[in-house]
Amino acid sequence: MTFHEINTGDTAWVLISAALVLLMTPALAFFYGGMVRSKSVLNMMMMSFVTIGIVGVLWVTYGFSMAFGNSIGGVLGNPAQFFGLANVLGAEVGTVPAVVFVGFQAAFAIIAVALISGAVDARMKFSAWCVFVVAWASLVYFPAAHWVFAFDGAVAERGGFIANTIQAFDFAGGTAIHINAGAAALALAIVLGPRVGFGKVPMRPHNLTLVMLGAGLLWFGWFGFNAGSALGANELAGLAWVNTLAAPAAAMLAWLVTERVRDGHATSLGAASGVVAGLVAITPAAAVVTPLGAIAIGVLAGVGCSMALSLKYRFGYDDSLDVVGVHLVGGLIGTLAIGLFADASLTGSLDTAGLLAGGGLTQLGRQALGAGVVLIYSFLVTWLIAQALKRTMGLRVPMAAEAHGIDLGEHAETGYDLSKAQYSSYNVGKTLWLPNDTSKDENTEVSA
Amino acid sequence: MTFHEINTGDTAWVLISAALVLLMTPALAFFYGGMVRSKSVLNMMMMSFVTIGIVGVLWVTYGFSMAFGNSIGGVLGNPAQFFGLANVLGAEVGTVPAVVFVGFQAAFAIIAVALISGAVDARMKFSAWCVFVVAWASLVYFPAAHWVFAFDGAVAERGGFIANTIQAFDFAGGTAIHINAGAAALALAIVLGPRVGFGKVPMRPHNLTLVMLGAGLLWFGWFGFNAGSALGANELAGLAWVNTLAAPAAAMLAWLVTERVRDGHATSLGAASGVVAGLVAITPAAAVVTPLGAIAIGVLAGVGCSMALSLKYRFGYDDSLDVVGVHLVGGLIGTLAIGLFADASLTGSLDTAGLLAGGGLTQLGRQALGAGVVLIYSFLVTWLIAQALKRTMGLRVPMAAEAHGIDLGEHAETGYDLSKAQYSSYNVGKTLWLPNDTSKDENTEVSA
Amino acid sequence: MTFHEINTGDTAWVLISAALVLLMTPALAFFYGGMVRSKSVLNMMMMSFVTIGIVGVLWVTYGFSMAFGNSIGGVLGNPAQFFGLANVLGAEVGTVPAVVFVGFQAAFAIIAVALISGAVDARMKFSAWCVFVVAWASLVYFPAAHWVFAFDGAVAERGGFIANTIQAFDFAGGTAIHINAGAAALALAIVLGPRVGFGKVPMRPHNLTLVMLGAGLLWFGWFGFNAGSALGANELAGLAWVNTLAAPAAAMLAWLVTERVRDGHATSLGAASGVVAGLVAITPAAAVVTPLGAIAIGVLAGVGCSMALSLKYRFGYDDSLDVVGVHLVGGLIGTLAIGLFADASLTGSLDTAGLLAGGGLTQLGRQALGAGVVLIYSFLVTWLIAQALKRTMGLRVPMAAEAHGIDLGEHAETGYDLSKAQYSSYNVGKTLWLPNDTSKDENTEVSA
Amino acid sequence: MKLITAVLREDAVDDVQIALARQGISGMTVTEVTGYAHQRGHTEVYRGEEFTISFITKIRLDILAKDADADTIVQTICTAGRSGSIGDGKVWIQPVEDVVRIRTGEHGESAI
Amino acid sequence: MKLITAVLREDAVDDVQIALARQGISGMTVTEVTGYAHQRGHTEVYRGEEFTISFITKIRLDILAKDADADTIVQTICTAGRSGSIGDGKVWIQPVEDVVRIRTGEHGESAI
Amino acid sequence: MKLITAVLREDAVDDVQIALARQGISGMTVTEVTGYAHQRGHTEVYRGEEFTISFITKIRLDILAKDADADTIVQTICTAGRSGSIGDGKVWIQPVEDVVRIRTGEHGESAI
Ligand SMILES: Nc1ncnc2c1ncn2[C@@H]1O[C@H](COP(=O)(O)OP(=O)(O)O)[C@@H](O)[C@H]1O
Ligand SMILES: Nc1ncnc2c1ncn2[C@@H]1O[C@H](COP(=O)(O)OP(=O)(O)O)[C@@H](O)[C@H]1O
Ligand SMILES: Nc1ncnc2c1ncn2[C@@H]1O[C@H](COP(=O)(O)OP(=O)(O)O)[C@@H](O)[C@H]1O
Repeated sequence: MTFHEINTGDTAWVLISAALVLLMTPALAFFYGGMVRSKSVLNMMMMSFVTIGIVGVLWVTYGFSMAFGNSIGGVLGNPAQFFGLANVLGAEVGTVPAVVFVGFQAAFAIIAVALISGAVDARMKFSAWCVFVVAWASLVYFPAAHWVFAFDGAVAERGGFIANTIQAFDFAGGTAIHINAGAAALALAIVLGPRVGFGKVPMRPHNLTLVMLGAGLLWFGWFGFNAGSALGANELAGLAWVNTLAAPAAAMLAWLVTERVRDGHATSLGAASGVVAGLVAITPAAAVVTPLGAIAIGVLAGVGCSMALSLKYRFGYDDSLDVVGVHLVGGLIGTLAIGLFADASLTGSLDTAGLLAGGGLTQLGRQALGAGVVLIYSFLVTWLIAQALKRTMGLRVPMAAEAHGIDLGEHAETGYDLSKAQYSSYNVGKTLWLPNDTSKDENTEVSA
Repeated sequence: MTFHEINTGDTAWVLISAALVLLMTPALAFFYGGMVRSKSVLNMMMMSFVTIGIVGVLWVTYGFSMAFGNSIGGVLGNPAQFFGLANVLGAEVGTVPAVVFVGFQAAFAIIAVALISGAVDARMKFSAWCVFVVAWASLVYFPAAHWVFAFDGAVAERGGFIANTIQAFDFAGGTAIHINAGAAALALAIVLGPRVGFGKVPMRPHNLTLVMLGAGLLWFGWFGFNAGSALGANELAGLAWVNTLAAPAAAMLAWLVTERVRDGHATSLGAASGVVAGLVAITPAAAVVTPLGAIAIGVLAGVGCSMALSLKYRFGYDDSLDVVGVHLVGGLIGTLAIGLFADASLTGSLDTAGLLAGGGLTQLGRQALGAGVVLIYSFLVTWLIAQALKRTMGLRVPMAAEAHGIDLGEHAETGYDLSKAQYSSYNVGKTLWLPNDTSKDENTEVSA
Repeated sequence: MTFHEINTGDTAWVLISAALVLLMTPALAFFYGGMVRSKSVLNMMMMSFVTIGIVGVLWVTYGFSMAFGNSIGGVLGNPAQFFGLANVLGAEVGTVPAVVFVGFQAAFAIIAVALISGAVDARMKFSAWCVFVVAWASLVYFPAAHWVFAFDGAVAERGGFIANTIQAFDFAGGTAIHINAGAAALALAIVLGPRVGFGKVPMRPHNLTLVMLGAGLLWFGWFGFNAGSALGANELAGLAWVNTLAAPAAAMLAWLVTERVRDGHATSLGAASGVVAGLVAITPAAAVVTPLGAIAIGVLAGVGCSMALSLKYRFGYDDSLDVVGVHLVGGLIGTLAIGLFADASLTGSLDTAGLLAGGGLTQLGRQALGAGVVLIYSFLVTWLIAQALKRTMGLRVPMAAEAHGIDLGEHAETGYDLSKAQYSSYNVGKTLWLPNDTSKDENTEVSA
Repeated sequence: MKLITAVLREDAVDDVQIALARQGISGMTVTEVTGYAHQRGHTEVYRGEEFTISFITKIRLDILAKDADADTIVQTICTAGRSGSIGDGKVWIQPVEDVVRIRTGEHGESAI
Repeated sequence: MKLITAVLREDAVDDVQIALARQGISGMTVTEVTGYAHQRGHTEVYRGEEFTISFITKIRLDILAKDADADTIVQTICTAGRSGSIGDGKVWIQPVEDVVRIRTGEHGESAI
Repeated sequence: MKLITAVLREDAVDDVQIALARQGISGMTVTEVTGYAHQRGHTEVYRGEEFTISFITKIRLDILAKDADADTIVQTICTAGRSGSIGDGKVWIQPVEDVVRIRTGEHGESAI
């Protein structure tokens, strides 16, 4: 690591940004949870929560080291270098303590994995999801984060090949996180197969207030995601902040207009989805476009993603909550849009500027290459992981459990009990309700 | 702009404060959304969300420039100066980059407009609301923000007349935001007319947990609103922070005591409302009163606002969620209370101190003048905008849509589907349920 | 107070941390509120909210002074010294303005009291709770905070005896807050007696999405709680941040594994509970253990707390939401674990290191002594306060109100009204439904 | 004795209840139901997919009545519950063999 | 065969169900309803406005019974569901022409 | 006229409704209920405590029918609603004395 003076203002900003990014995973749980039917809300939220648990522990043990340890050929960080966060205390990344950077990046790793859960609503065994999280984080995310986020000399001497060799811009993770998770969601949804009744019975969101809550908290957290990626409290962070407001604002409006024209109504699910699409698209670009460029990217994302949603019905894969339509497509739009709109005064040279901002095709090519590598790698490796799990432990819950509700089947819980009259005939613990009459256990199946 | 050294600590604080203030608008969506009936919760939340979209885009294009561009006669900022945020990068406001200040103030503009939506529950056309937002932000908020927030020399050389000529104190926006939005809400509610059944059928809050969530997040965000307005991480911010705790705490208690005495019960809606009333009232005063002064202001707001609510029944206007009672009255209490409690050691001179804090009537007069100008301007211009919309595109949804629920009518959605049994007879897409029997489309109206 | 230079970065971090900690009390309201039956959700949330109101006001008047005023024999701060926050402006604590520290610690005082409410679900008079809050904050929390948090020379010259004489580590409040509140919850639950039907009728959580929301926001806020306790934006804060991720992550996994083994299912309530248990346990230790140590503490907390829950059924006290099982047990685990895992490089000397980290038994002894003193004091004084209230104003609502629902009985409200058909036969205000027929008021009890 | 069951529009309940109360009929049991017949349902749109929801929220009233009151009650419900457009619902009458008031154990018409 | 319908206090359901189960009657269908009659409703207050809510949550049981069992069932419900204060509710008996068990297609008393 | 009441599995409703619609029977009123009989309930676990929940979500259909249609309707429901495992539910038939269509005031079979 290079050694700078620690700056408390920069450190304060990265510390709070890390907390903001961590909040995004519970926020995702609400965003996703509200969109499913009430009988699978808990399972959907649990997939996000348990991802915080699993990836949180992995990151501290070997994940950070795999992503930011000294590069083995630009492909993988040395997992031993920072194992258990050894050698982290006392070091710096830029002007902030290295341990603060560890926390900030931990939150990125967590949300990247959690995003995938939107594709597997209501049918994936919880144990299979847990194993998938371990495998995917280790085999897909940690490497991809290394390629994109590990700049030579920032944490370790040598970093990953997309950042340093291809030199694609990915300010806060459009490629490493959104394209990556989106491609994985597609592969997993295909291997898993659709929900019983997909495309036939209605599966409408059970609680849109929860969706709006998720969207609101995601936006809030995303300021840490994007503006925090400046790794300091400076003008760059400020620009990223304003772009993180402007792009989703424009994307929301674009999505709503698309809906109004196409379906006749502007919906609240559309507003929430538009916000997320705009956030995804501005993520890679937040520091290299002007606010007007951010608005342009937002409009592209709002229109593009809202049109992409119908793909799943056309191709018949059940990407239940549109991880592909929003994160893969949105991530691609943002990553490629850099090649169009990147501003030379922000990127530092005309060579790296976008096509429509006076630059040439060079940067657009770099962007496409970076995105393509991650997309293909992620899709393939995820497909292999999913197949391996399917053939060993199995991926899906029994059909009856799916019909009755995965919350009950996998977690033995129900999301809501709003009945005013709590009549029951329950057993609490092992105490039966008819103690004097043990021959009549009303919970036993009796022949007719 | 004047040029200072950028301070990273101050910048970090304003960056996170900006995110906190932005969170307040989704928080408002929950606060308001929980208070309406379940059939209009989405529309209520959508009015807040779309305001983020619209004002977010306007601010980045011409809004910031209208508010903080060089003043045309103390009345309006030059809209060309910072159009599209030109000339912002590279400049500073105080010790923070100007672009950070742009983001911080963007969040203020957004919430100011969103506050008004509480007056129009369940009956305003969504398209009319969108047009209203554009008009009101441009004709009322941007000018008023200029008058109150644009100090000479802070962003541009010349600022607005309330800050610089009248010299009323408005630390974080009691006048520019709360009185302004409250007066507008009154005008809009009058032109719009009451909900069908107003004052006759019961319209009780459908989800008080959502209201409490909104109140909790609003309070959280308000620390950015008030303490962030110090534009630095310093003792002034600390004082504003503590006052932003003390005043709403006292207001909550005062409101609950009022309720207990008057109605016999202390309610959770009362607690939430008291918090917001206290927050509103301390907003203009947060940096010029001591914590004990803040408690006094809180008590005044808690008692005053809770008593003011019944006005709407007396006068018959349907300010559905009491924007007038809470924001206009609370804003007036806070703005005028400065004239009573402002502490000379904090304002800098005895001349500007409050009546009860050793000062004279001077400051009280300035406060009243500033508040009065904004109140009258806002009421009149809002009334004109509302009349113009009413006569052109129309303001209200059809009566049948209002009865059946505006969520369905305007957004084609329902907030909750908690039914355990998802029986349906739905059509998904265009596929009918009876493919073999196309003569019987069970969704067609059949003659008896 | 000692006088240092103010550092804006440190100040920014403590300012935002204070807001994060304040958010934890609403978050607690949701966490607790979702766990109770729908007929007591508002009362449960109100207990947290009103605690913000009451303790907020007390803190600003005499609470801060009792906790951080110059020590009277190591036992109590001088309540006059900072009464009404006199002498606070212009002073510093470390590198931050003293008034910022006041705000930060205010949020601690609030949540400590609010935690207790989990023990008294659905049966405690709201007025009795309010009086209890005043008494408990004044007689138990302010002294205990003095003992543990007031270091000699930090705010006043002389501080409390646990910090300075016993020299137990309690970084962010495992002893002062969690053991303290847990012991108080036990005493209060015993004096109050169990809910009607406790252990017999089912009392399942009515809204697990609310529980998850609470857990998510608690975790978010806890970064301020722990990392903010470094009182600066530095490496120590970074370490505490990472530990505040690692420990609850591990605790969640440990809790889920315990459940899966014992009950056959990993539940979402278990995930949420595990997170909180891990957060509680790492609180005292966040700055003195390595991330691997944090994982160990998390595992201990996850297993230990999930096993401790059944105690209440064995001993028959109705600690409704397991304040004892999670906060008392979790706080003890964390406080004692310091004596096992504290790292000499972090504590500064081998003498203060933990048993398993090369140190001796010394620190373990100090930890046990500090914890024991607070536990016993809190239990006894709480028991006396509760008895006093029981014998004077009474602690419990009437049995009928408890059966019908405490929300209605104490607050005249219901949490949810999700009925699509809002049929009513209500009276609004005093207007009856049958104006032409006043002899038939359908709300009057009529003889059969 | 008779059991009169009515399925009404959600917004007609208050009027029907008031009308019945004016006639001294103040006992009833109310259920939220959904109905399906000639009245068209509504359409919702989520992420571009349309859902046509055919079941419509209705309110069901069950009223135990003395034989002598039954016709008046039906008449009152029809008058107060009528909007004139499709979806107003049905009222039907069924025989009841006995009614008991749980509180007192009274049987027959005096239990109503 | 008979259909026995009972409208009960919400907190009486468990007792009634247990009492019936003791007599070997273990089939029933339960509906959450609200009722309105002599029992007074409650009052809620929101921002100073009072709402008097007259409808009271009740539980409705529908029990298909053999002719021979009907009286015992009514008796059992009355005994187990009685609190003695206003609002205990009603039980009523109606004739049923036929019952079919869907699973097997059995008709009549054997289908119960 | 008859009232046909069916208590069905939640997931059988769509099939039953389609089957009835095919026969031209398109009026019904639907209620969410819970049932309790031979079918076993399920178990939930909260913080280590098990709750056995015996009541099972069912859907109740009430269909007014002309005398001539009653048997066919019962038959159709039984066929479309049968899964063959415990818990499929019951159908029963009761007499109805009169039906009125609120909108028009029509009486008798023409009101159905
Ligand atoms: N045959 C039937 N059996 C039971 N309920 C019915 C029947 N027909 C209609 N209903 C109920 O009456 C309601 C209104 O019926 P509909 O035919 O839509 O209007 P109208 O009664 O005005 O002709 C339906 O939603 C349904 O609840
Ligand atoms: N005439 C009626 N028809 C149908 N249900 C009734 C009738 N009268 C009472 N009920 C039901 O019985 C419940 C209790 O009745 P109420 O008169 O309050 O008490 P009680 O039966 O003890 O006299 C009511 O809430 C209602 O659900
Ligand atoms: N005697 C009864 N009276 C009313 N409803 C009944 C009766 N017996 C069963 N039911 C209803 O039928 C449903 C299915 O009954 P069950 O005995 O579990 O299965 P099956 O009908 O297949 O034997 C129950 O959940 C209940 O709603």
